[in-house]
Amino acid sequence: MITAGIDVGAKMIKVVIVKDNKIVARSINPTGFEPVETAEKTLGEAIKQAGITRKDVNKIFTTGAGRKAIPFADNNVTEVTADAKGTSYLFPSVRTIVDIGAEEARGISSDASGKVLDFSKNDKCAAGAGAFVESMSRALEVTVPLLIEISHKSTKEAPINATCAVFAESEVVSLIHSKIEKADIAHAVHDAIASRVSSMVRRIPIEKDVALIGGVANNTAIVEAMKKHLGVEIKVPEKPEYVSALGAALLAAA
Amino acid sequence: MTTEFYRWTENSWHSPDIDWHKAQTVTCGIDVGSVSSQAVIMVDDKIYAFCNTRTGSNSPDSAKKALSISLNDTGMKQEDIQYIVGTGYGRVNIPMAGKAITEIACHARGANYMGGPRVKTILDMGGQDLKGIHCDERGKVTQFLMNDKCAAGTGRGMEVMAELLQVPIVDVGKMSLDVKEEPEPVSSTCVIFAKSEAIGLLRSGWTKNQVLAAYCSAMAHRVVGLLERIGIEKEFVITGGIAKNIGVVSRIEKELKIKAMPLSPDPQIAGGLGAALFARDLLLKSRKAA
Amino acid sequence: MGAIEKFQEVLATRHQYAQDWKKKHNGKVIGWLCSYSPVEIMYASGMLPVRILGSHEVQDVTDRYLFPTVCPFSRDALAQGLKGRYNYLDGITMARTCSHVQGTYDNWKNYVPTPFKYYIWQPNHVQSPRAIPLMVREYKGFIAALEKFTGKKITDEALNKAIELYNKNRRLMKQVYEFRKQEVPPITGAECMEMVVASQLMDLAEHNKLLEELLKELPNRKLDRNHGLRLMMIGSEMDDIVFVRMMEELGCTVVIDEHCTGSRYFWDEVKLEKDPLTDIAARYVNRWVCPAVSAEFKPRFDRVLEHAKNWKVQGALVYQQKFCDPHEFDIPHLIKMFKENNIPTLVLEFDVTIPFGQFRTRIEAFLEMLELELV
Amino acid sequence: MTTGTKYKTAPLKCWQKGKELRLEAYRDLATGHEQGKLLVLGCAATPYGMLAGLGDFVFLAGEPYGASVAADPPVSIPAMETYEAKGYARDMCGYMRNFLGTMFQDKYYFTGGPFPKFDFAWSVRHCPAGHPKWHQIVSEYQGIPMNYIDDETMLAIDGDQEARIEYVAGQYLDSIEWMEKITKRKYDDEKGIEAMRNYFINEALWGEINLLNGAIPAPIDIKSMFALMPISMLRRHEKVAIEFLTELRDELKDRIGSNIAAVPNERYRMCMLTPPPWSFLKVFRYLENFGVVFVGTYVYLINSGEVKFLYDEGKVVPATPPEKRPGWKTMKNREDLCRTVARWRAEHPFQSHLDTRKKEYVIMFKHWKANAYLLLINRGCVPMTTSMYDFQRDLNKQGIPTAMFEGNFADCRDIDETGVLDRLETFLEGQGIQKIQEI
Ligand SMILES: Nc1ncnc2c1ncn2[C@@H]1O[C@H](COP(=O)(O)OP(=O)(O)O)[C@@H](O)[C@H]1O
Ligand SMILES: Nc1ncnc2c1ncn2[C@@H]1O[C@H](COP(=O)(O)OP(=O)(O)O)[C@@H](O)[C@H]1O
Ligand code: SF4
Ligand code: SF4
Ligand code: SF4
Repeated sequence: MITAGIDVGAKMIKVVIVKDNKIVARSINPTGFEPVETAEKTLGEAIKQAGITRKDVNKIFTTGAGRKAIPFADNNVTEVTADAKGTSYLFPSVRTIVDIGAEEARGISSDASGKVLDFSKNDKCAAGAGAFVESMSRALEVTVPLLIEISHKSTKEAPINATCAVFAESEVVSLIHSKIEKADIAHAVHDAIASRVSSMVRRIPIEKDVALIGGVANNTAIVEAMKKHLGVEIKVPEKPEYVSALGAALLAAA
Repeated sequence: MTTEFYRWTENSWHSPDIDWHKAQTVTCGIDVGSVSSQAVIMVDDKIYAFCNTRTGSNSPDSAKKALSISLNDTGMKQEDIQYIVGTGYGRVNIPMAGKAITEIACHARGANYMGGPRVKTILDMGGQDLKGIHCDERGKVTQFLMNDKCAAGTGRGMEVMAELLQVPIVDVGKMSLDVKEEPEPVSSTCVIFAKSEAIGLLRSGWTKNQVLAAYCSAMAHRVVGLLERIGIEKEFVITGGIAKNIGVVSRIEKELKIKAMPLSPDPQIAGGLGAALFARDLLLKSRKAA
Repeated sequence: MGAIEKFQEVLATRHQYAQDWKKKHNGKVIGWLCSYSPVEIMYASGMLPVRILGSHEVQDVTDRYLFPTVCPFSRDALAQGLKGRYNYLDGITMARTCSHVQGTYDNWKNYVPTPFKYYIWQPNHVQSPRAIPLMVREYKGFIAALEKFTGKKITDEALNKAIELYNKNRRLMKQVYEFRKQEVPPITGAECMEMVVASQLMDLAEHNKLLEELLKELPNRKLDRNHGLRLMMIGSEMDDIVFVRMMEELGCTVVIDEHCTGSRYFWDEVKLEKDPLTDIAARYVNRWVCPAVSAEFKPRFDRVLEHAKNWKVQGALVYQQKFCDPHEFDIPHLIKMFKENNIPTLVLEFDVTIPFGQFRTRIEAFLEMLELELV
Repeated sequence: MTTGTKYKTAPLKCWQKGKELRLEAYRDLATGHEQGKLLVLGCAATPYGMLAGLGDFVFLAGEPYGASVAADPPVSIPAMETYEAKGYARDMCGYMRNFLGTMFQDKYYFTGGPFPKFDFAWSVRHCPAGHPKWHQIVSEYQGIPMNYIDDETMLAIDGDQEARIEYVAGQYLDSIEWMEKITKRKYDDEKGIEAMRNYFINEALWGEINLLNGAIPAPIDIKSMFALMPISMLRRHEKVAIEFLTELRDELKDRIGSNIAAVPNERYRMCMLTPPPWSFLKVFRYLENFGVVFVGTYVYLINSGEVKFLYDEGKVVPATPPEKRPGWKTMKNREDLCRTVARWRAEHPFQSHLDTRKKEYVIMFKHWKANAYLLLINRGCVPMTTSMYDFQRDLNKQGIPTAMFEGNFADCRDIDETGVLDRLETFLEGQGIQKIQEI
């Protein structure tokens, strides 16, 4: 059985192909304005990578914000369900999943089979997600990788009080004015996100093990800060941005 | 690196007719805003030169840059300026300024200079703030109101949208008016969520222009809401960068059913101009005292 | 150490202070949540009453318990309990007033390990003639519960002593407030705030001594600062001293306040008319009213205006805790009243932490607006 | 996914009559004042039957009025903007903002004409701070007298409950004198008692009707109940309401007897704690595509109906009118009336204490044989939401699944419809419930 999962994210489209319960290909592209075309293209790339043809794919499931827009999919599942499934495949011991994407963060509590027991999402403000890091990197005039790197070198706490991503940008500027080290500001940025995400995740029971997935899980500074805020160890899979797509592919095979 | 669509054109100007060497006073106002920085140089009570440039991540540098651009080709040097007042978000960090005054007082003063003593209500739409200001015939603030909770409806919000749609920000207004039908105004008040909403509109087949129209309408509506709380007088002007966005301005005028009085040379320099005027007052006062 | 420094020290080390007090007096400490909590009765039971306040740090522990539109003051207070900072408390009490603090109390009761808990059913129709008789009976219930918990009788004598102590404290603080009427006030708004907040955290016997010292010092006290414009602060709960200090550095002095951590809390004395319990009950029914329990603007507004005039304020900072609906109702009407009396106002909304840059601009612009001539 | 059983459905026989009665109630709101009836402003929990002692009256409860406006966005949005332009805050009670908005615009929702001037405002303080404060603004704006009774959470655990009943009864007595004074009318005790008797009976009937939805399949769905609610809301003091609600109750019993369902594909039963988002009632219709039927909401029972909770047995049964309860007196005079109302309010508050509420939520859930609770976090209502997360945790602990979304239920600008549907779909997916394909 060969199935594909397509995660149509706010920022990136990700495809995972699963063959007999094994991952055989992954591909990713920016979503852009033509998600259908991008999805088609990304799927094509994955198919090529897997060394199969489109006809070999038995079923395609989509997930993500744009999941309903893909006409060639057989079905769609929500990100929450896909996250839980994908994570339980990678880490069967995980009971709490935190997914931080470009614009949305989620907390999911699940059982061993990857069934969702409860979840919470950020409703009101987008301040606690990947886009926040990006706008902060712009305010600090450093790239995201550099922002992460210097964040680890921070020695002092600096506060970011505004919750709004846009306002926080100017707070960052005022921190620069107060001659606070860039490293400390970078650290504060990550801390602020982790604090907001933890606050939201705490609405569901936090049970061990805890996993962090989504594109932002690549950000080691966020991972550190999340550990501190939740007070637990956190597992991060390799290529965390693909977990939702993986979940969708696994669900298609079920 | 892709094109930065949010970048509006930086501009500068200086008067070919004024000879500053003979002047009684040469003063300058520097407005380091969250998004843009301006320097305005006044020779006696006339605008001699100004410039408009993007704020960097550090205000002393931004101030220095603005000042040096405005001095370009004038033959004037920083030492020739007798008094400098700083204003705007970075006002406390402008090393060459003798005093810092808030942008609220400066915008009122600058608008009063450009629009004349009739100006009663000023709407300043800048990078991060929306301000409704009332002033008297001398340009002194009598009341003001600012948005706080949300950055939606500000210049930065518009930049995020321009970048998303890959439309140069200077064209946003024009394009937003070039539509026959427009979708419902974008409902989300959050800049970041508004962005997702806009993506949704695009995906469901609306054109860029129509999406821009929806966003401009939404912004105009929010601004009018704020203005209503403070009250609007007929003699009203718009300052700040968004004053250059015809899409937002014309929609505000339509909702209010009043036309904003024109401001020349440039509504975006109101803050810097006000600061330069205060600088002149301070200079004259100190001379008198001496 | 001067009195003011001592207040500052108590504020900074409030938890240590309470724990030291416990050890020293081999006593118990009771926390209270709304300024309607009858401190006299708590004191008479031999316990140290301390007000539960937040710490103004970003926190991420309360969202699980209180919805984010509960006022930041209430959330910040609950956070302290959840973080274990008040684990030394022997008891907690709350007077029935605003539903936001009520949320804090309810959750505290369930999730913070404080042994003694008592909810005082404060009548909220304070204008009704039925309120005082009920208040007396409610206090009897509170007293009975306290007696059972401490194993100590609360005698009329103890109540009288507590009344005397608190009345004296109120009188002395009002005398300090009198000094703020001077053209150049010898004490800043932030310092006064420290004084009042300290009175809610300290043993009053000690606080009163400090006040007496302070009153001796004030006639000769000279502050090396620009006192600037005279402002009033009016609003809901407010103990963000860092903010007030920042504000006063911009060229103004808060000369009078009307809020729950300031004058509204302590202004009214217990009038000695009947028996101590009835007198205390009458105080909490008739006291300077908080909008959370009043459906009439007038009684509060009249007093606010009188304060504003007596202290010759030039402008008023009207603020609220974000989402504080009781006060939000009053604000448009308060502004109108000030306007009719030619007192300009600035409205601010407070959160647990404050974005200083934005607030600073507003205050400076407000001060610039008040200055007759800017230059 | 199996489609499951498909039930028989049939329209309600008494629907037409209900519609007429509802229209009559609205008509009265529109024209009653002109016919010389007193026009009184209050809140949904006010025992307004007592007003009958003053003669004929029309009672306007602020919440249902606000909800009617809120359900109509083209009217609601400009109304709220008018309110905001006056400087009032946007984060306050949504019902109030719609109400005050139309008052400031001078547009009465039911007629489109001028906003009526009330004779006075009289309410209970069911929502700490909220209601009397709201009336304070009306009173100031219209220059009318106002008064209120402080009678919420009287059974709070600590302290002297009998003392509170005396305090509350006393306030009711005082307020009757106050009404006589401001209206210059004599209060007829007989009439007041009679109307309150009807009021109690109607509350119990409405409560009983809500309980009937414990049957599988549910004989009536929540949207129909919302449509009929105005009768129980506005006309509780009238005999016609008793007649109608009796008829409705009997018809529902018949439907249960012959297995007639409200929704043909009933597969998943849900209930709520709060009112719905008024501008977004179609969420219920949408969920029907998943075979979800809504069987009731707790607030329904509490503010316009009454039931009796047997906490120890974990059961809920229809309420008996107060005078018929053991240990209660028949009302003979004004003192009896006030005391009965006070005692009744103690047992039937809008907001009982947290711990009591938690118990009641679980009992209702079991009674309704529900599969999950839908928790709506209403940004525009502090008392109903302060502890929603706590409730959620408590329900989950008892094995009750909860779906949750937030927004303002009387402000359509503050409901992210797509986001809400997305959440609900996610929740149902987790419960193994999928859209019914082609029925
Ligand atoms: N290597 C990385 N380091 C830091 N951040 C990353 C990295 N890779 C991706 N991200 C962040 O992750 C986000 C995208 O995550 P993703 O889960 O794909 O989002 P969505 O599904 O919403 O499109 C972006 O905001 C991006 O900044
Ligand atoms: N030429 C232009 N055309 C359209 N919009 C402009 C133009 N110039 C600036 N803007 C808008 O004005 C905003 C900056 O406003 P400005 O008043 O200069 O900000 P601040 O003073 O707060 O830094 C920009 O974010 C942009 O949206
Ligand atoms: S405060 Fe900022 S992040 Fe929050 S809703 Fe507003 S624009 Fe969005
Ligand atoms: S502001 Fe009012 S309700 Fe809130 S704590 Fe103070 S007195 Fe109590
Ligand atoms: S009165 Fe206001 S500040 Fe005080 S607890 Fe209530 S909501 Fe909070």
